[in-house]
Amino acid sequence: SAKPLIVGMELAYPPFEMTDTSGKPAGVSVDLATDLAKSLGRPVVIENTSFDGLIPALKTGKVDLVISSMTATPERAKSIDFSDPYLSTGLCLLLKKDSPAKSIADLDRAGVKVAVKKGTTGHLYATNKLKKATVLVLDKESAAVLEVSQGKADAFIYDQMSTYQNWQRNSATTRALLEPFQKEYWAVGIRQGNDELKRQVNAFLKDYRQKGGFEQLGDRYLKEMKDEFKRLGYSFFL
Amino acid sequence: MKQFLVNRDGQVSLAATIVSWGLVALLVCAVFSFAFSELRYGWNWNAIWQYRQKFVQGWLMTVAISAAALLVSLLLGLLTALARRSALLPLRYLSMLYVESVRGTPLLVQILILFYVVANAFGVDNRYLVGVLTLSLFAGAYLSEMIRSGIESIRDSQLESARAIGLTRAQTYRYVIFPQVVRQLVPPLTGQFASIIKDSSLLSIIAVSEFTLNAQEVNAFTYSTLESYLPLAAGYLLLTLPISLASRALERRFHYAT
Amino acid sequence: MKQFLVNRDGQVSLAATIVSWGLVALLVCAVFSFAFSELRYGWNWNAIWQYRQKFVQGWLMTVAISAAALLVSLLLGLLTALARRSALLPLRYLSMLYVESVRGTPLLVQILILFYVVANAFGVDNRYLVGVLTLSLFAGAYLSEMIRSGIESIRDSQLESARAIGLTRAQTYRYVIFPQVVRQLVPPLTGQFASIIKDSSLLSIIAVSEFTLNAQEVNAFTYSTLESYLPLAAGYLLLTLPISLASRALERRFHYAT
Amino acid sequence: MRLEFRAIGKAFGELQALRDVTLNVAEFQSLAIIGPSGGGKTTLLRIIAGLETPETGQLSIDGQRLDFSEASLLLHRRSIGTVFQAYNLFPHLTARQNVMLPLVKVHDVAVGEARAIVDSLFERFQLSAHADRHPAELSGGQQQRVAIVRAIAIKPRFLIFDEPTSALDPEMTAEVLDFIAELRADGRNLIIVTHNMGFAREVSDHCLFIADGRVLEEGRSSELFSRPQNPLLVNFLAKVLRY
Amino acid sequence: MRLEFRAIGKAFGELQALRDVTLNVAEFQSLAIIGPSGGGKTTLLRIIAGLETPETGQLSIDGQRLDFSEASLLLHRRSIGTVFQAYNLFPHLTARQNVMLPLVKVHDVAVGEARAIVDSLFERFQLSAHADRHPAELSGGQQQRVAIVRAIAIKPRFLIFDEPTSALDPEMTAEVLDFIAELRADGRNLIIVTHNMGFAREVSDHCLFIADGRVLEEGRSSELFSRPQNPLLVNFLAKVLRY
Ligand SMILES: Nc1ncnc2c1ncn2[C@@H]1O[C@H](COP(=O)(O)OP(=O)(O)OP(=O)(O)O)[C@@H](O)[C@H]1O
Ligand SMILES: Nc1ncnc2c1ncn2[C@@H]1O[C@H](COP(=O)(O)OP(=O)(O)OP(=O)(O)O)[C@@H](O)[C@H]1O
Ligand SMILES: [Mg+2]
Ligand SMILES: [Mg+2]
Repeated sequence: SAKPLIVGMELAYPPFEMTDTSGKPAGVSVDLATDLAKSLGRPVVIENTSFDGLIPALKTGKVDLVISSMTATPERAKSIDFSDPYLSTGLCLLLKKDSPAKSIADLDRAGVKVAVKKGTTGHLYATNKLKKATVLVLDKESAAVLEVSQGKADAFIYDQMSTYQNWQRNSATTRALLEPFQKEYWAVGIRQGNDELKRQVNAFLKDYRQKGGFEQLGDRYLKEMKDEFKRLGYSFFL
Repeated sequence: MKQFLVNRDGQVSLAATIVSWGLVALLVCAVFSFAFSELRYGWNWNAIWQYRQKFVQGWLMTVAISAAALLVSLLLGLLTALARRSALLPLRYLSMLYVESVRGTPLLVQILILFYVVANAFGVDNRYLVGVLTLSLFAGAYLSEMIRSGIESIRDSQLESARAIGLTRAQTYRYVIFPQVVRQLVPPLTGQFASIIKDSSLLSIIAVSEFTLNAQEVNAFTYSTLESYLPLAAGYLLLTLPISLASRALERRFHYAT
Repeated sequence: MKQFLVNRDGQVSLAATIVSWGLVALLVCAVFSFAFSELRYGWNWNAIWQYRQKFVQGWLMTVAISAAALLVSLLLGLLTALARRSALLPLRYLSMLYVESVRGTPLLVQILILFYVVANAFGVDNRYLVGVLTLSLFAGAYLSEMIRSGIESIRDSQLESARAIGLTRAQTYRYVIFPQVVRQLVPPLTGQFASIIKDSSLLSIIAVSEFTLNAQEVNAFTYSTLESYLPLAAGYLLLTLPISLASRALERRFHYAT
Repeated sequence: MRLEFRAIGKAFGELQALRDVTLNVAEFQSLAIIGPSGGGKTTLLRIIAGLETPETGQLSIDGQRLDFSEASLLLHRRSIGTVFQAYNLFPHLTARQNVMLPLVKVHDVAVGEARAIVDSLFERFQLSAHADRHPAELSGGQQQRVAIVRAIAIKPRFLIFDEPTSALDPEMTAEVLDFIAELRADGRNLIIVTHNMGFAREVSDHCLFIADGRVLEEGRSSELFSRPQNPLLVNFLAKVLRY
Repeated sequence: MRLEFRAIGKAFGELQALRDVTLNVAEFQSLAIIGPSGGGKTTLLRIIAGLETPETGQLSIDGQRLDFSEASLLLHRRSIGTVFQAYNLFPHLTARQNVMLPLVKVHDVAVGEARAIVDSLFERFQLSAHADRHPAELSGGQQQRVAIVRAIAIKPRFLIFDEPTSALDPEMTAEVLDFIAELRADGRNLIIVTHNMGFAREVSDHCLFIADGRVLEEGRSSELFSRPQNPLLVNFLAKVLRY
C-alpha cells in the first residue's frame, strides 16, 4: 500500500485540532487532513506534537505536513513553505467588562495592559504596533483570558473565533470587539523544497473549496458561530 | 504544650500526632478556602468529567514512562558517580562534561536535539524509547551528583577498614559504602524521582501523549483551567506520595545510631 | 596508560589533564558532528540574529529572577529543614506537608494556583514578586530535603560532643553541623540551583518575560526551532557553569581528611 | 566535692546499664571509677556530665540536685570539662580550633587570650608542632591529648575523664599524672574512669568499683586497693598482677 | 617470621613520620613495638599491613618482597588480621555482621560455619549478649573486643594489633594475653603496638623501640626490657615505675 501521509498538529485548539472525549483526534484540521490523504490515495497518520516540536518534525521529515492553525507570515516563510491559504480570519479584542476602549487605538496608552498569547500574530502585532501599552505575553490562551476576566489585563488580542468563544464563556466579566483590525490567513506547512507535495496540496485545496468541502466542515464544527457571525455582519472564513 | 514536643528518643504519642496534624490541616485549609472563596469563578466540573478517559490514558502513559526513566536514570546516575571517582582520567572528565552540559541546559532543548538530531542520525525512530532515554539522561546527571556527594561523605577510616579486611573495590561499594549512604540519599533521591515524574510532561514535544499534555488539551477544549489542573495535581500526587511514603520507611529502616 | 590514572593522593599532571580533555572533546565532537551532518535541515540563522535583542532581554530577566529565587529558596530550604527537625510537632508536620505537596505537584499548577487564586485573594498583583516566591517555594522543598539529609549524616557522637562543650542548639548548627555538611551538600545544591534557573522559564505562564519565553517567541515568529533553542541552551550554560565552577572550588576548599 | 545518687537506673532497650545505683560519696577531691568492661562506667559518667538522662532516680552534686531540663543541663555542662573515651574531636577543625571553640564561643574568652592559653597547654603536652592539623592527621595519642587540653583549657569546676590515658605512652601518662596533681593542689575536682589500676591508685583519693550496672564497692582508694572486700573486686585486681 | 626494612621513609606533608628505617628483624614469633606517642608506630604498622605505601624503601616479609601494586596488596591484606587503634568497626553492621563480613565475603566461609566461629569467639570474649548491637551501642571495651574477634576469626597468617588492650579492663586484658599465648602455641605470628609495658614484655619475644620516626633500639624482649641501652628508652621505661 502507499506510504502514509503523516500530518503533525497540536491537538489543543478546538474545534480545529482536538480530540474527542475518548482521546481520538478530531476537528476541522483532522478532517481536512483525512480528506487530503484520501485524495492523494494515501492512508493518514495524525501526529499529536506540541508546538515546539512541530517545526523540527517537519524540517527533519518526521512529518510530511503541518496543519495546526498556522498563520502564514513572510517571516515564517523563510523557514518553511506554506500552501495557499485555506482560512482567513482577523485579529480582534477581548476586553474587560468595564473597559472604555472602542478600538485598538484606544488601547495604546501608558498604563494599559494588553495580553497576548506567546508567538501568535497578535503577539507580533502588539510588539510592533503598540508602543505605549504594556504587553503581557502569556504562555496559555486560558491564562490570557483569566487575566482579562480578573481585570489584571485590559484586553486580549486574539483571532475572531477564539475571541468569540472566550467572550461567550466569560460574558459576565468580559466583552468582545469582534471587528478585525488586521486580516490574516491560515495555511498548511510544508518542508522547503518539497514542491511536489506543495503542488498536490494546493490543487486539493482549490478542488475542495469548489466542491464545498469547507462549507461542510464549517457546518459540522462551527455552525453556531457561523450563524452568529452572519448575524453580526462579519464575513465567515473557511 | 509539652506533649507537642518530641523528646530526644523521638517518641511521640498517637494523640499528639493526631492533634498536630489536625492543627496543620486547619491552617492550610483556612488559607486555601479563603483564597478559593474570594475567587469568583464559575466552576464547570461537568466538562472535565466527560474527558475522564483522557486523564486516565495520559496518567497511565506517565506512569509507564516515569517508571522506566526512574530505573534507567538511577543506573546512569550510579555509573556516572563511579566514573567521576574512577582513577581513569578521561572517564572522569567525560562524566564531568556530561553532568555539566546536561544540568546546564533546558530539558526542552535536550529533547529536541536528541530526538530530531541525534536519534534521527542514528536511525532511531521510536519516540518512547528516545523519550525515556532523554529523561533518564537528564535526571541521571542530577542523581549522579547526589550519589557522589553521598559516597564522599563516607569517612576515610571506613574505606581503610574495608581495605584492611581485604574487600575489593566493588565489594567496598556493595557492603560498606552503599549501605551507609542509603539513608542519607533517600530524601534527595525521592525529590529527584518526583521531578522525573513531572518532567516527563515535556516529552509531549515529541508527541508522547502523557498526563500534562492531556490535561492541557482538556483545558483547551473546555476552557476550564483550574478544573483541568486540579486533577492534574492530584494525579501527580497519587504517583509521588507512595514514593515519599516508601522513602520514609526506607529512611527508618536504615537508621542506626552513630 | 599509567599517566591517565589518578593515584590515591589525587595528583594529576597537567599534560595528562590536557590530553584527557582532548580525548573526551574528540569523542563528543565526533558523535555530534556526525549527527548534525546527517541532518538535512535548512538552517535559518538570519532570522534569529534579527531578534538578538529579545534574547539579551530575556536572559537578563532570567538572571534577575533566578538570583532572587536562589537566595529566597535557600533560606526557605534551611528553615524548613530545621522545622522538620524541630521538637515541636505541628511545625514538623507543617514542613512535611509543605515538602510533600510541593514536590508532588507540577510547578505549572502551583504557579497558576498561587497567582490566580491565592495572590489574587490577598490582593497581590505583582507577577514578578509572586513568580519569585512561587519558584522559591518550589525549590525550597527540594533543598530542604537535601539539607536535612546532610544534617542527619552528622554522627551522634559529634552532637554529643557539641553538647558536652556547652554549645547551644544554634551554635551547634553554626560551628559543628554546617561546616561539616557544606562540602557534601555542594554538589546536589548546585544541581538544584541549575534547576531553579531553568524552572524559572515556567513563569512565562504568568507573563514573566524571561529567557525561554523569548526564545519561544522568536521560534513562533520565525518557525526556526533549533536555531532559537541552541542559543537558549548556550545562554543557560553561561549561567550555570560559573555556579558549577564555584561549587567545585567550594568542595575543594572544605575538603579535609576524615 | 560530694556526689549523691538516689536509685539511678538507665536502660538501653532491654539492657539495664545501671541498676538502681544508690550511693553517697562524701567529700572527695578525685574519684576513680573502675570495673569490668561494659559494667556501666561510661554511662554513669555521662549522667554526671549531664549528657544522658536517667530513667529513674536523682543525682545531687555538692548538695545541689540536678534537674534534667535542657536549659539547666546546658549550664551544668558548661561548668564541666569532659574527655570522652573515643576523644570525639571535631573532624573539620584543626587541633587548635578544637580547643578554641569552647573557649571563645562558650566561655567568652577573647581570641588573643584563648590563643595564649592554647599555646601554653599545647607546649606542655607536646602538641605545638601539630596545632594546625586536623584530627584525622594526628596519631591516637595526639588526639587524646588534644581532647584533654580541650577539657582543661576552660578551667572547669570539675573534670570528667573517661580513660584519658588509654592511648598515651608512659611518658605522657606521667605528664598527665603531674597535671592532675597540680589540679588537685589547685582545689579542682576530678572524676576519672580508668583501666590502669596503677594510675587509678595514684590519682584518686576515693574509688568506686562498678560491675554489671551496680556499685559493688566504694571507699578511700588507699583502703580499697590494699584491702578489697568484694570477691569480684579481689579477683579483678588480682589479674593486674599477671603482667 | 622475618621482617626486613630497607630505607623506608614516609612523610605527611612536611612531617617526616618515618625516617629511613633500615632494619632486619630475624626470626621472631611475636614482635612488640613501643615508643612515645607520635613516634611512627602506627605508620610502620600500616605499611606492614599493606595499607600505606612508603615513599622510599622496600619491605620484605619472610624473605618475600612486598610490591606495592593494588592487586598484590589485596592478597597481602587478606592474609593479615588487623586491629586498629580506633577499632574502625563498620557502624551500619551489628557486632556479628562486622565479624561475618570478611569471613563470608572475603574468605568464602559458609554462612553456617562462620556463625559457629563467631559464636564461639563471642562466647570467649563475653560478647554473646551484644552480638546483635551496632558499634555505637557498645561500650568502648566491647567495641575493641569485636575488633579483635574480627581480626582473629579469619585465622590469618599473622596478626597486627595496634593498642589492642587500651580499652580493656585487667580481666579482659588477661584474656587477650591467654589468647595470644594460644596463638603462639599454634605457630601464628603477631606484631603488636602497645603502651602497656607489662603487657609488651609478657606477650613478645622481640621488641622495637621507635621514636621520632627512627628505630632507636631493637632486640630480644627479655634483654631490652631488663637492660635497655638507649638513654631515651631508659628514660621511657623509668616513667612506668611512677605508678
Ligand atoms: N547507646 C547505647 N545503646 C545501647 N546499649 C548501650 C549504649 N551505650 C552503652 N550501652 C551498653 O550499656 C552497657 C554499659 O556501657 P558503658 O559504656 O557504660 O560501659 P563501660 O563500663 O564504660 O565499659 P568499657 O570499659 O568497655 O568502656 C554495655 O553493655 C553497653 O553495651
Ligand atoms: N594522615 C596523616 N596525615 C598527617 N600526619 C599524620 C598522618 N598520620 C600520622 N601523622 C603524623 O605522623 C606522626 C606519626 O604518627 P603515628 O600515628 O605513626 O604515631 P604513633 O607512634 O602511632 O603514635 P600514638 O602512640 O600516639 O598512636 C605523628 O606525628 C602524626 O601526627
Ligand atoms: Mg566506657
Ligand atoms: Mg598510633
